[in-house]
This record gives sequence, structure tokens and C-alpha cells, in this order.
Amino acid sequence: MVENSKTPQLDELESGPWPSFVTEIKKAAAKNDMSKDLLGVLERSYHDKIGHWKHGGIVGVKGYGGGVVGRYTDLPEEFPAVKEFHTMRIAAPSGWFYDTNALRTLCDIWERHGSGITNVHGSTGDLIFLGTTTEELQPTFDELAENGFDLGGSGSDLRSPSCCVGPGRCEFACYDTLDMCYDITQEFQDELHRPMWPYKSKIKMSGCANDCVAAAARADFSVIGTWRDSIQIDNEAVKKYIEDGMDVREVVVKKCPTRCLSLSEDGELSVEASECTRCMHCINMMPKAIKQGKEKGATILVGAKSTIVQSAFMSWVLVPFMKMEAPYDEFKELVNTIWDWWDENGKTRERLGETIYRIGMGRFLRAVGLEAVPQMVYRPRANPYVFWPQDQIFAEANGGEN
Amino acid sequence: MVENSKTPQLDELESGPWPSFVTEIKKAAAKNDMSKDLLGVLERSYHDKIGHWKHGGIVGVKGYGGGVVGRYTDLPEEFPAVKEFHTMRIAAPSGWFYDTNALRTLCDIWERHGSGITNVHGSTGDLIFLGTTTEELQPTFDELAENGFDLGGSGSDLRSPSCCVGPGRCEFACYDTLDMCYDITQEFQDELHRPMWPYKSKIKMSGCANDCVAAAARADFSVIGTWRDSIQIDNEAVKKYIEDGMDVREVVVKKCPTRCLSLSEDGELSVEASECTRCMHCINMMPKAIKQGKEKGATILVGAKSTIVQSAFMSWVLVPFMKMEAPYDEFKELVNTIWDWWDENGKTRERLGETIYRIGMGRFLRAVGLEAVPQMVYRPRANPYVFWPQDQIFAEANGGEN
Amino acid sequence: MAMIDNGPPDFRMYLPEIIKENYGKWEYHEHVKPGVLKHVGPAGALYTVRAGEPRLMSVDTIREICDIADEFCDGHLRFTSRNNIEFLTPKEENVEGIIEACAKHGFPVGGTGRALSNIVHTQGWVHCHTPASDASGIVKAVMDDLYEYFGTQTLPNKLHIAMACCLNMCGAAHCSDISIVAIHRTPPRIDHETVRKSSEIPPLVACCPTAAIRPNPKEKSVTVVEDRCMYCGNCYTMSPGMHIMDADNDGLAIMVGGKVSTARTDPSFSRMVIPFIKNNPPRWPEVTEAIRHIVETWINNANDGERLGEWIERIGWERFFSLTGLPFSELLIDDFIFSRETFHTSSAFKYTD
Amino acid sequence: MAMIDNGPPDFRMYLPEIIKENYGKWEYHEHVKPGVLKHVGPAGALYTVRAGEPRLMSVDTIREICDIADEFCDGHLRFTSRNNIEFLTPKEENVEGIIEACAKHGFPVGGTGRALSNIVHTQGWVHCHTPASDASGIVKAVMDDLYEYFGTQTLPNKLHIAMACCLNMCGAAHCSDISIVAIHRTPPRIDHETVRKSSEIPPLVACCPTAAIRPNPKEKSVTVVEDRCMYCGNCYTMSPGMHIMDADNDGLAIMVGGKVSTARTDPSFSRMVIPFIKNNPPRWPEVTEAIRHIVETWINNANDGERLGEWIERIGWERFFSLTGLPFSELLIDDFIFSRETFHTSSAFKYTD
Ligand code: SRM
Ligand code: SRM
Ligand code: SRM
Ligand code: SRM
Ligand code: SF4
Ligand code: SF4
Ligand code: SF4
Ligand code: SF4
Ligand code: SF4
Ligand code: SF4
Ligand code: SF4
Ligand code: SF4
Repeated sequence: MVENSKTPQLDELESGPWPSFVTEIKKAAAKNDMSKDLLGVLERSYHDKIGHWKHGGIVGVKGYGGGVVGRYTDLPEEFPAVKEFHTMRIAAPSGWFYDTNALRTLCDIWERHGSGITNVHGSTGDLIFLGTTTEELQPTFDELAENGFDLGGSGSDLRSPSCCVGPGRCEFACYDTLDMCYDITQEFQDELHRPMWPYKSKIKMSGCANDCVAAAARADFSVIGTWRDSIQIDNEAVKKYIEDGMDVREVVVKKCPTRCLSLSEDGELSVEASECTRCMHCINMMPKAIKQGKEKGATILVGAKSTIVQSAFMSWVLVPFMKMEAPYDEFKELVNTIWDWWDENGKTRERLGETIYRIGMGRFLRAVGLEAVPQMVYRPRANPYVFWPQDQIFAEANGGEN
Repeated sequence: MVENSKTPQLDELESGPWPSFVTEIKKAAAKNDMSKDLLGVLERSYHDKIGHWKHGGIVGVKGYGGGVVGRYTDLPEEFPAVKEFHTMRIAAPSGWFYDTNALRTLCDIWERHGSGITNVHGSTGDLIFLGTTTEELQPTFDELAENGFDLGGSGSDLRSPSCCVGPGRCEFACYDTLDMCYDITQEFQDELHRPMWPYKSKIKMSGCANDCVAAAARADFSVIGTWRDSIQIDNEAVKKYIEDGMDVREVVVKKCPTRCLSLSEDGELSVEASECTRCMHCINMMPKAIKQGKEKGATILVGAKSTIVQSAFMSWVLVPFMKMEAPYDEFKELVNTIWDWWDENGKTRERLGETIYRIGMGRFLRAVGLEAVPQMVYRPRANPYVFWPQDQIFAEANGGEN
Repeated sequence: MAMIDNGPPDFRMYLPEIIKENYGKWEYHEHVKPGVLKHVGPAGALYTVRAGEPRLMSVDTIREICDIADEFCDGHLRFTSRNNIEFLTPKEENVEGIIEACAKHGFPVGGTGRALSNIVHTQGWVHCHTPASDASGIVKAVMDDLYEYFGTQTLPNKLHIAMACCLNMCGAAHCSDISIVAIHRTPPRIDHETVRKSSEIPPLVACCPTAAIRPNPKEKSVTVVEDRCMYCGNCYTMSPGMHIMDADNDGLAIMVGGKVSTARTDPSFSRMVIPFIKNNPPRWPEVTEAIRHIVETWINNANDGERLGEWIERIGWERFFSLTGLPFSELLIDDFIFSRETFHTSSAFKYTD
Repeated sequence: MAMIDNGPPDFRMYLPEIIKENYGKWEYHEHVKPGVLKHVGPAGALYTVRAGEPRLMSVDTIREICDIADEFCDGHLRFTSRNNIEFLTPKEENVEGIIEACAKHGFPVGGTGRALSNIVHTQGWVHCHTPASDASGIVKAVMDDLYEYFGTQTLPNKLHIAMACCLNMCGAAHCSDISIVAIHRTPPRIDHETVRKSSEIPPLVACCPTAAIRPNPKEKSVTVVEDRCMYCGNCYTMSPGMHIMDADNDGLAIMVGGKVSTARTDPSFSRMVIPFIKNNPPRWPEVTEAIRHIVETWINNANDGERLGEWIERIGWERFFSLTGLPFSELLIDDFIFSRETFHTSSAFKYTD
């Protein structure tokens, strides 16, 4: 520990085996005044047990409404270099694949224009340039753009879509998450860069139900890869697992949530395919012996978000199965239709899931023209409070079907 | 079928093997004009597909606010005998035990004063005298009272408590449901007969978790018998069941919801008592081999009600275990405290469960002085929206514990 | 005024001797045969013969029941929580006599063990002021139709059906294996005259669960935002001027899968599977058919010992709809306060077509 | 303006050759050892070395990472959804070199299989305007403390921890095995001057989820009914005059048992088990201790393959509290919109003392 350090508290966070963010800030601070002052502000927070940042006027780059989060310290006299200290969200490539060229280019740009501190990555998935002045925003952007980069989302717009590594490195990918993420991000550039909705909207894509981008928890549209037909069992490979000491009955068969697997006395594994919910467990346990079905696509779920305001929601099933192939027209149409409905019906700061909850699935489905299927719910309603479409029942009363 | 019957539709309901309520009304109608007109009104409803009763002025007997439900037909010209046609709710003995004397006395009284039609019983548990005039209410009551009977509840009061047959004929009764029901009904006569609350309140008692009075679904206070110690297994008797052909592993062990039973190779059944939730399944299946524990009492749950207004609620755990012995002081105190709180905080037509839901379990528990235990919830909150008691946290901030 | 607040008679007066002796000391029970239970205690056995009754009974019929009890049970009997009669006797030799007498008087013996028991129901057109259908008539029709299951014990487990004649859902229809719930489907037609005369406006406005009722100062009455109304009828209970009954549009919904015992699985609500069947008195054939179909699908597919709801939860509701062939629609999806918990927040589900 | 709306670079530019060849055709994977994955496709194998990083990184550190990737991976690498680095190479012989280089630069190798992975976290005092605690500091302290579980694969199953620095809960803290959520506990202190200057009153009033905010015409500002406030901070997001940060009373809550995969059990929310721990920078020892205790209780009691929440749901939450010895209190009982579904509507539960 440095003697007479100005950051005695933060210094404590340089010890221990896990890489230290304090060391990182200090590394940047050695070259950059903003980072130095960031260190000072942060030490102060550790002392005061309170944050020292405030939001202020809206800042950004020309032509965009989002992508920059404005921040100002409330201690500008003491820490003038971070009087303005805005972050820029840089749209990351699908699956966070980079080459060192690209990364070095980003580093160079940021060293020239900002604090030299980054987040790799933000929790939506952008690469974050952490802190610069208002003045530097446009020049930074210009350089980024020249080099083929762009900003991600912020504010009441589409946030940067993100996806799992999928076909890039995973045998479980039921569709091309990487391509789809790139494709729709390009398609929806306007929605992403120009806030216009009641609130933010997010799309995340996982190649299978393991959901390695946690799409089900944190995207208004969660696209989860799945298949329509039966899992495929290679019983030779099953026997190999058994020989290698796996207790297939205990760790696979008994843990199948729908009990649709059975293992015969002589080690033949079979599945009652219609009852399988494609939960991925057996496949995860024996990837060499059990493969997904052949007819692949995705389930579209809607509505996830975190706690503010009405409560956290997890996404729920809207389309049980959709083929997911470029150019993803069916998906794009669906999303556009739903955004239109939400834009018209949503209140300010109301996420899609909350709007549907408030207005009701029945009205939502009728409005967006989707047929209700039992897969949308764990179980039907426990109350008899149906909002009966009055025109429909009058038509019935005049001789239609019930 | 009667030719030229005046009740062609109802006549259809006299065929078939199940005893017919139409035959019953006709039986009474042979002697009684009200019943004759009831038949007429009902036939009309079968024709019109609409009810022909309305509520009107409040009717009752002296000294009571409840016990009578006022009804008037909206077709008084055609059916003058049921112009007024009020029901009286007669408090039934615990467990609906009668002797024929008592029943005949009731029949005689009702034949003299009313339609001669009854419901045995109403779904709260009262014996219902179905239909008489305003004028006859008091004389009926007087005769009832002279013979030791009384009215049950209606309106915003305590409704007639009810209970399962319990110790009267069931080896599963963990406390004396019959006595407790009688005792508390006597104790709360005032609450029962003089409406004074935001809405109705119900108490039901089941001797065990089989819940043969459906207390958990339809009582603001559900008292469900249980025990504190381990179930008792008689392994001789287990073997007898096995000999008699029961597949104990399949129908008992595997269906134990907590998987806390095990059956050894040689047919010894054992239990991991701390993990048993006393669900009653194994005991139901093998009443001769498995007995409940010895330290018996009841779980008190609160809040059940049907659909109107906020939604149906099932009762939830408030006191995991309470000894249930005459004079039931602890229970009575609890109920009184909660009624006071509800009376003060409940809105009109808001049942106890709804009031607690609106105000929050935290505030409710603090107000009634009960300690929170994990048994009250299936799982803790999924949101961080704690209503922090401000005085408490300031006390902590000044040096207390967290 | 000495005679008010008697309370109910003390049940102890009515207990047969054998019950007094075995009171709280019962050891076990046996199902002798459908409708007949044997409970054994230190003082010996008690035989119970359970018989169905129509609930709505004339005093003469009650007297017939008394005759049977006098003849075979020393005048002792009880009724169950589901409106069955129970004849109680320590004399095994009396059992057959009771059964015969029941047959003679038309009381079907059964309802015990893995059987259909009597349907718990409510007033309907017989006496209530808000019903959307009759109760007794539908119950009679359904019990006639499912009669075979009352007198036998061959179902996968108990079958407890309830019927409620409006959305107030008197009884325990909200937690029954099957419940038949009569529902309104159109907003109240307001009779301003009656509202003015008989009701205070602020509580009437406040009573609506969806805030559909607004004051109507011009009429000194109220208006209903029809789009928000869910036809619960609560306003009609508050004011006779808010006519909720509608001959053309009232009818029945079917809900299934509820239970209250904790055996194996926790208590659960019944869930709507048929949103509407028209009132078709006097025998509601569409209702009896629908219920029989659900019951038979359960019988044919459930594991031994599974209540209706347990079976459905095991196979999943989507599979219930495909097995029964019942149409699913958005009407069955909850859109009230607690809807969120019903949404299928998982991509693990079964396909159906 | 040709350069707006580029969108992200096309990922295809960055893929290593072996990935291009095996793209969408991967056959299986193996866990070579902690931190090292082998994925096999028709064109051969790809080796991945996964390493933890602090997320907040200087450009110089990124350059160091690039140096490693240049030396061993032909310049190819990626980052994971949980902020780990993945070095990608088809050359098995490079694996050890990568591991050594990581060690040299201080990047711990691990996070694969049944391990603790990196903690997903947010800005905290480093950059956000509403935090109730820091994020990076707590994450550093917890990862230091649980370090042993990052580089081994011996946990019952994956352990995914998240940290959110205010009730907005950026990230997926609401569905994580363990989440550390910084919370406010006092109503906003209103700076009327700022509210007046910077905020429109009606949306500010409307934004409050509990309707605790009322207009204050006198001040041309608002008042807060303190009793209704649940300290969510939403009003502060709407108006900088609603000061929600509170040095004395802000701190941390611990929630556990969430997941998002559908493997075996459906996705589920994390649930609060410790309502409050004071901010105790720089190393929050009470937080690290509490989390280690929960993790160890899970390790010692769970069945093989059980995620934290699966284990708790199997034994029951009451048993979780007795096994961990964590105190239960009414603060842990939900009292917001969806509380009803959390109430224990069954008399079947386990006793604890
Ligand atoms: C930077 C980031 C945290 C991080 O360090 O990783 C972040 C930071 C902020 N989030 Fe977030 N959120 C970030 C990902 C998330 C996520 C995760 C995700 O997108 O997958 C969530 C949960 C999912 C969701 O959308 O619900 C999330 C849920 C919120 C919420 C609550 C939204 C809700 O509907 O419940 C708010 C509140 C708000 O919008 O006012 C919020 C608001 C904010 C604001 C803008 C607070 C504000 O009003 O100024 C934070 C700005 C901090 C700053 O100083 O830059 N942030 N926020 C993440 C974005 C980086 C990126 O672009 O990659
Ligand atoms: C007589 C009665 C109590 C009373 O005070 O009136 C009663 C009596 C018995 N019940 Fe019950 N139950 C009675 C209504 C109920 C109800 C209430 C209801 O449906 O409204 C329930 C709750 C049903 C539910 O969960 O929805 C009920 C759920 C049970 C159960 C749990 C069954 C299950 O597996 O879920 C048992 C145990 C069993 O049958 O194995 C049981 C067991 C019994 C036993 C065997 C107890 C005993 O040892 O004596 C009794 C004979 C049952 C039989 O019919 O074979 N009794 N029983 C009620 C007869 C009603 C009827 O006429 O059919
Ligand atoms: C007679 C009876 C039905 C029957 O035929 O068995 C009945 C009949 C009425 N009920 Fe009920 N309820 C009857 C048991 C129940 C039960 C079951 C129970 O008590 O176990 C419930 C469900 C449990 C509960 O309390 O929630 C029940 C839930 C309701 C409700 C909805 C209450 C709620 O909080 O959800 C209403 C609506 C109301 O109070 O305005 C209601 C209202 C009514 C009224 C008073 C309607 C009215 O506003 O006038 C009905 C009078 C009918 C009449 O003409 O006499 N009745 N009602 C039952 C009482 C007989 C008795 O005393 O034994
Ligand atoms: C690299 C990554 C995807 C990415 O695009 O970045 C990834 C990659 C893999 N995941 Fe994942 N998962 C990744 C985040 C996740 C997440 C997301 C999260 O936590 O935010 C989840 C959801 C966790 C949850 O449910 O809360 C996730 C749930 C799974 C599961 C389900 C585990 C379970 O039993 O619940 C599997 C299957 C398994 O492990 O058996 C899986 C399996 C895998 C496999 C084995 C898939 C494959 O065949 O390649 C990959 C190697 C996993 C390993 O670490 O051993 N992956 N995986 C992510 C690595 C994060 C990290 O650095 O630790
Ligand atoms: S979500 Fe599925 S496809 Fe995507 S990386 Fe995870 S396991 Fe592979
Ligand atoms: S994917 Fe899941 S549900 Fe299907 S067979 Fe495998 S373990 Fe069972
Ligand atoms: S609730 Fe229990 S004690 Fe009461 S009758 Fe039913 S089984 Fe017996
Ligand atoms: S009572 Fe229920 S939980 Fe307890 S051992 Fe028997 S079956 Fe298992
Ligand atoms: S369910 Fe409705 S209509 Fe039927 S008795 Fe109860 S309140 Fe009356
Ligand atoms: S029927 Fe119910 S929802 Fe409709 S106006 Fe009346 S109270 Fe409101
Ligand atoms: S969780 Fe709260 S404090 Fe932390 S980054 Fe998100 S909005 Fe800011
Ligand atoms: S902190 Fe939340 S609950 Fe409190 S006043 Fe602000 S918006 Fe309302």
C-alpha cells in the first residue's frame, strides 16, 4: 500500500487474487486527468458512502437521440476534470467476437478522446467508453464511425440487441443467433438511435433454452432456440456414457422434468417425444448421445424487465415456434406490430410487459392479430372475469356458435 | 309427465335417478301456497332464462341484524304468495349431527310458518328455511328459540362457523373440532347476530389437513388440525398392507411430496420426520399402519374467500402451530385482535384477506403483534420493495443492530 | 329477550352412544362397500351409510329420512359437508336395511372413497337475486348423467364438483375438482330511477373492481364505462338499479382442477377451461356432456390416485387441452390482478395442434 | 452524414478460420479442465481458454489482452455474456501458453462448468447517479473471497452471481443464483427549488408506483406521503430534486435462488433472504461473509446437479432459513402487487425453530 495515499480506501481493493478495477483506474490515471479525478471522486464516495454523480442536460451526438449517458460530478470544484464525464455505449459485434485490430483501434480512439477507461462490456452488451467531456463526444463518434463502429442504444429506444455465441461455438444453437442479431440490429437502426417510445425496448437471442444471454429475464423480446420434432438419441453413445461411469438413470432419466425418458434394463434410452418440453437437461448431460430435433427454430417470448416500476417480469410465450431464417421477416413484422401497439397504448416509462399486463393478454392478442394458444400460460385463469368482446357475443346471440 | 302441466320444463327434471328438487317443491306445493307459487316463479325462470327475485328492504327479527335474507319476486301479481319470500338461516349443530326429534321439531315449525321447503344445508352450513313472509319471521324465530334453536349469520357479521365431523367419527381429528365450533359460536354470538364489520367474516375448522369442510378455501380463519412431532409407523401393520397386495413403494413412498419416507428391502418403512410436511397422504393410504404424531393442535390460516371483489384467495399460514384446547383462549384472543385491526383498516366490502393484501403482511403482523416466520410464505419477496419502518432504521443508524 | 343468542343446539345431545364412547378415540376406518363406512374404536364399530339427497327438500322428505333413522339408527343421523345424509349405527346387521330403505325412498347410496360425491351448490333461480343460471336444475342434470360414479368407487380419486350460480361463487367452486360457474357477460343496464331512489352514489362508484363506474351528476345516478366492465355484478349487489341479469347472454363457464386437501399437493384454484355454454334449461345437455367428457378423459388418462388437478398439472395444461380437444382461446387467459403468475415464463412446454 | 447508422461491425470479420469452417456444425464439447473448453466440429477442434477480467478496464489492459490473443490466437478472441475473456485457438498446444500468459497478467482462468463465473454488475459509485452502494468494489471483494470456486468445477452446479447498485436492478439480478442488490431505505428528500426548475409536476406525480407523491401547489413542487414510499428511486430518475441517496441508511440486500435456463426447472426469480447489510466499504466484510455462508450451505446440502434455487425449492424455504440460520422477518414477506402468490396457502410446511 502506498504511503500517504490519497486513496486509502480504494487501495484496499488492490489486494486479493481477483483482478482489481482500482488498479485499472490507476493505470489510466497515470496518463489521464479524467481518470485521476475519477479516482478522487470514487475515493470520496467510499468515504461518504454516497454517489457523487448527477444527471443533467441531455448530451449526445448529431443525428442520434441515444447512445450517450450524460453525467456530471457534484464536486466539480475539487474534481474539475470530471465536471462532465459522459459514457458512450459502443455497439458490440454479435457474440462479442473481436479481433485484436478492432480492439486496438477502439483503445486508440478512446485514449485520444476520453478517460481511457472502459467497461467490457455493459450489462446490455455494449462496450462502454467510460467518461469524457461534452466537447469530445462528437469527435469520438466521428472517429468511431470512420472506423466502422457505431453507438448503441440508450433512452426510450431499442437497446442494442445481443445474443449468445450460438453457431459460432456451440452445438446447441437452434438458429443463427449471431446473424440474426446482426441482421435485426441493422434493420432497426432508426429505432435504436432515435428514442420515440414510451420507454426502452430490448431484444435478446439465445440459441437454445440454456439461455446463455439471460434473454428470458431481461428482454422485451426473448428469442429462445428450440425444435419441433423429437430429440435424437444415439444409443451407442449412451452405452459409452454408462461405461464411462455415468449413472444415466440417476442424473438424466430421473431429472427429466416431464419423466418422458426411460432407460431399459439393457441400457436403451428412449423418449416419449410428444411429452418432452425440450428443457435441454438430458442434452446438456450427454451432448454426445442426445441431440436436439432436426426441425429447428425459436420460441418468441415477450415482456421481461427488471424491477422498476410494477415489479420484475420474466418473458412469457407468445409464439411457440417460429422458423428463424434470414431475412427474419416474420419476426420483424411481429416486432413492428407489437411496437406500434405498445407505442399507442403504453404509458410513459411502462415496459411492454407492463402494458400487456395492464391491458390484458386478451385485448393485446386481438389487437396484434395473434391466436391464443395454451402454451402462453402455465394455467388458465382462476377467475371468471372475462372481458367479453361485446360485438362477438351479440353476433352469437343472433344465431352464431358459442 | 303430467299432461297440460303448468310446469313442463321443471317436469323434465323429475326424471332420472338422482333425487329431484322439483319433486320436492311439488311435494311442498301440495300443501302450501308459497311453494306452489315458487314452482310457478321457477318455471317462469326456466322459460325466461332469468331470475325473478329481487332484494328489497331489510327484514329480520328483533334484536338481530342477520340471519334472514330478504327476497321479493318481481312478479307479485302473478305469484302473490311469494311476494315476500325470505329465507331464514338456522344455526346447525356442530358436525351436522341431529336426532330425529330435533329434525322433526324443525319440520313442524317450518310447516306452520313457512313454505315447508328447506335446504339441508346451505353452503356455509346453516340449515335453511327457504321462504316465508315478513310477518312470519318473528313467530318462526320465537318458536325456534323456545325449542333451543337459533339463527345463523348473514350480512357483515360473523357467519356461522362450521367444522368437520372430527372426533365424532374420524381417527384423523387432531383436536376437538365439534367442541371448538360449538364453543366459539357461543362465544361470538354478538359478532354473529349483529353485523358491524366492513364485510362478512367466516371461521371453519377441519380436524386435519384433508380439510373436509374446505376451510382453506372459504374461511377468513381456517383452523386445520396438525401435529408437531413425528408420524408414528407401525411396521407390523405396514407388512400386513404389503401382504394384502398394496404396492407401498408406488402408492405411498413415491407419492410423499417431500420424499421423506423410505422403504427398506425387507419392508421396513421409516420417515425423516423433520422433513415431513404432514400432508396426510401416507396416513390416508395406510390408516392402520401410520398414525399422526402425538403432540396435536392446529395451524391457523387466514384470508380465504371466493372471487368477488379482488379475486379468490386461499387462506395462508399465520400461526404454524397452536394447541387447541377448551376454552380456546389463545385462538379467541387472536381472532379478536385481528377483527379489531380489520374493522379499523378494512374498506367496505373488503374481506380480511384483501385488507391484509392491500396493506401488506409486514404492517399487518406488526399491528397484531405476531412474529413473522418463514412458514407464512411459499417463498420470500422477489422485489426489493421493503416498506422500512423508519423509526426502526433510525434507531439502528444510531448504533443498533442491523 | 332471554331467548336470543341461544346459538346452535349442543351437538352432544345428538350423538349416538357408540360415538360418545369412541369420541376422539377412533382407531381406523374401512370402506365396507360403496356408500358404507366402518369406523372402529375401543368401544366397537360404527357403521355409516351415506346417501345422496337433493339438498332442496320438503319437510315431508326430511320426515322420511327421520323414519329411516328411527327404524335403524335409534334416531341418530348427520349430514355431511357436501349435503349427503349419513345414517349412523353400531349394528352391522342394520346396514342392508338402511340401504334398502334408501332405495325405496329414492336416496342413492354412495359418495364414499374414490367416487363422485354430491355437488355442492347454491340458490340460482330458486331464490337468489343475481343468478346467471339455475343451480339445482344443473346439479340434477349432472348428477343424473354421472350417476354411475356416485355408487361406485372406481375413479382415479375423489371427484368433488361444485356449482355456483353467479360470479360471487358461493360455496367452494373456486377450489373444486370441477366447478360450474354461472356468469354474466354484459354490463349492467342502469335504471337511473332506481339508482337515484335506493343507492348512495359514492359507495356505488367505489364498489367496482375495475373502476368502470363513474358518477353521472345529470341523472343523479352513475354511468358505466362499458369497455372496463367485467360483468362481476358487484354493483348490482350494491344497487338494485344496476341490472346485471341478461336472458340472452348469461350462461355457464366450466373450471377444473382445484382442490383443498394438502394430500400430495397443495390446495389449488380451479381454472377455466370452457368460457361459456349457453343456458339451455331444463337439462343443459351441453353442460352435462362437457363435464362427462372431462371426467372420462381424466379416468382414461390419470394415474391411480390422481385428483383431476394433479393429473393436469403433471401432464401440463396444454396437454389437457389437446387430450380433451377443448378449444383454447384468449378468453381463458387471465387479465385481472394476478394474471402475471399464470403467464408461461419458460420456453419449456409441450406442442399441441 | 453518411457515417451514421453503421450499426455494429459485422462479427463475421472477426471469426477465426476454425469457427468459419465449423460454423453451425459443431458436434460436441468437452470440459478439458477448469477454464478450458474443447468444441469439436467436422473441421476439427477449437480450444477456448476462459479468463476473468475486472470489466472496468483501462485501454492498456485491453492491449495486454490483445497481446495474448496475438501471440496464441492469431488475434482472435471474444468476451462472454458474463464479462469473461475467451481466447480462441484450434491449437491444443497453445492452451498452456495462454494459461501462463493469463497468470502473468493477472487474469484468473476458470468460470467454466460447475464453477462460479464472473459477477455481472453495474456502475455504482463509479458512474451512476442513483446508486445505493458501489458495484465494482463489492464484486471485487466477493470474487476475492470466493476465488477458489472460480478456478475449480466442484460446485453442485453453476453459480451465477449478479450485483445491481440500486433498485433499478440493471443486469439480471432479479433472476440470478445470488444477487446483491443495493437499496435505499428512506423517502426522497425534496429539494423544491430543483424540482421547480427542472421537472414537470404531473409526470413526477404519476411516476410513483405507490402513489406516494402528491402535488404541492404552494411550493410549485411535490410532497411525499412518507408512509407509502417504498424508496424505489423512480422519482429521482424523473427529477434530480428528489434526493434518494442516503449515506446513513443505504446498503445491500441479498436475494437468492433465481435462474433463467429451463434445464430441469423453469426460470425463476431471486428471492430476498437478507433484507439489509450496511455499506461497509472498502471490502464489505459482512456481505462477503453472508454470501460465502450461503454458498457453503448449498455445497454441503445440495444434491449433485442442483442449482441453488432448485435445492431450496426442493427442501422448502423454511428449511433454507433453518439450515443457514439466517433470521426471517416480515421484511422478507412481499407486500407489493404480486404478493398473493407468495403466501403459503397450505398447512403442509416444515417446522423450524
Ligand atoms: C450501463 C448499465 C449498467 C452497467 O454498468 O452495465 C446500465 C446503466 C443504467 N441503467 Fe440500466 N444499465 C444497463 C443495463 C440494464 C439491464 C440489463 C440488460 O439490458 O440486459 C437492465 C435490466 C433489464 C431491463 O431492461 O429491465 C437495466 C435496467 C434498468 C432500469 C429498470 C428498467 C425496468 O423497466 O425495470 C433503469 C431505470 C430507468 O430506465 O430509468 C435503468 C437505468 C439505468 C441508468 C440509465 C440510470 C439513469 O437513469 O441514468 C444507468 C446509467 C448508468 C451510467 O452511469 O451509465 N436500467 N439496465 C447497462 C447498460 C450498458 C450497456 O448498454 O451495455
Ligand atoms: C363426511 C365428511 C366430513 C364431514 O364432516 O361431513 C368426510 C369424511 C371423510 N373424509 Fe373427507 N369428508 C368429507 C368432505 C371432504 C372434503 C370437502 C369438500 O369436498 O368440500 C374434502 C376436500 C376435497 C378437496 O381436496 O377438494 C375431503 C377430503 C378428504 C381426503 C383427501 C383426498 C385427497 O386425496 O385429496 C381424504 C383422504 C382420502 O380420501 O384418502 C378424506 C377422508 C375422509 C375420511 C376417510 C376420514 C375418516 O377417516 O373418516 C372420511 C370418509 C370419506 C369417504 O367419503 O370415503 N377426505 N373430504 C365429508 C363428506 C362429504 C361427502 O358427503 O362427500
Ligand atoms: C345461501 C347461500 C348459498 C346456498 O344456497 O348455499 C348463499 C347465498 C348468497 N350469498 Fe353466498 N351464500 C352461501 C354461502 C357462501 C359461501 C360458502 C361458505 O360460506 O362456505 C361463499 C364463499 C366463501 C366466501 O365467503 O367467500 C359465499 C360467497 C358469497 C359472496 C362473495 C364473497 C366474497 O368475499 O367473495 C357474496 C357476495 C356478497 O356478499 O355480496 C355472497 C352473497 C350471497 C347472497 C347473500 C347474495 C345477495 O347479495 O343477496 C346470496 C343470498 C341467496 C339467497 O337467496 O338466500 N356470497 N357464499 C350460502 C349460505 C347458506 C348458509 O348460511 O349456510
Ligand atoms: C460463453 C457463454 C455464452 C456466451 O455467448 O457468452 C456460455 C457458454 C456455454 N454454456 Fe452457458 N454460457 C454463458 C452464459 C450462460 C448463462 C447466462 C448468465 O448466467 O447470465 C446461463 C443462464 C444461467 C441461469 O440459468 O441463470 C447459462 C446457462 C447454461 C446452462 C444451463 C445450466 C443449468 O443447469 O441451469 C448450460 C448447460 C450446462 O451447463 O449443462 C450451459 C452450457 C454452456 C455450454 C456448455 C454450451 C456449449 O455447448 O458450448 C457453453 C460452455 C459453458 C461452460 O461455461 O462450461 N449454459 N450460460 C456464457 C459464458 C458466461 C460466463 O462467462 O460464465
Ligand atoms: S444459449 Fe444454447 S446455443 Fe447459445 S451458447 Fe448457450 S447453450 Fe449454446
Ligand atoms: S429435453 Fe428435458 S424434457 Fe425433453 S427428454 Fe430431455 S430432460 Fe426430458
Ligand atoms: S378433516 Fe380430517 S379429521 Fe376432519 S373428517 Fe376429514 S379426515 Fe377426519
Ligand atoms: S404425511 Fe405426507 S409428507 Fe409426511 S411422510 Fe406422509 S406422505 Fe410424506
Ligand atoms: S352464487 Fe350468486 S346467484 Fe348463486 S346464491 Fe350465491 S350470490 Fe346468489
Ligand atoms: S358489473 Fe362489476 S365491473 Fe361491471 S360495472 Fe358493475 S361492479 Fe363494475
Ligand atoms: S442498478 Fe441503479 S445505480 Fe446501478 S447502474 Fe443501474 S440504474 Fe445505476
Ligand atoms: S422513491 Fe419510489 S415510492 Fe418513494 S416517492 Fe419516489 S417514486 Fe414513490
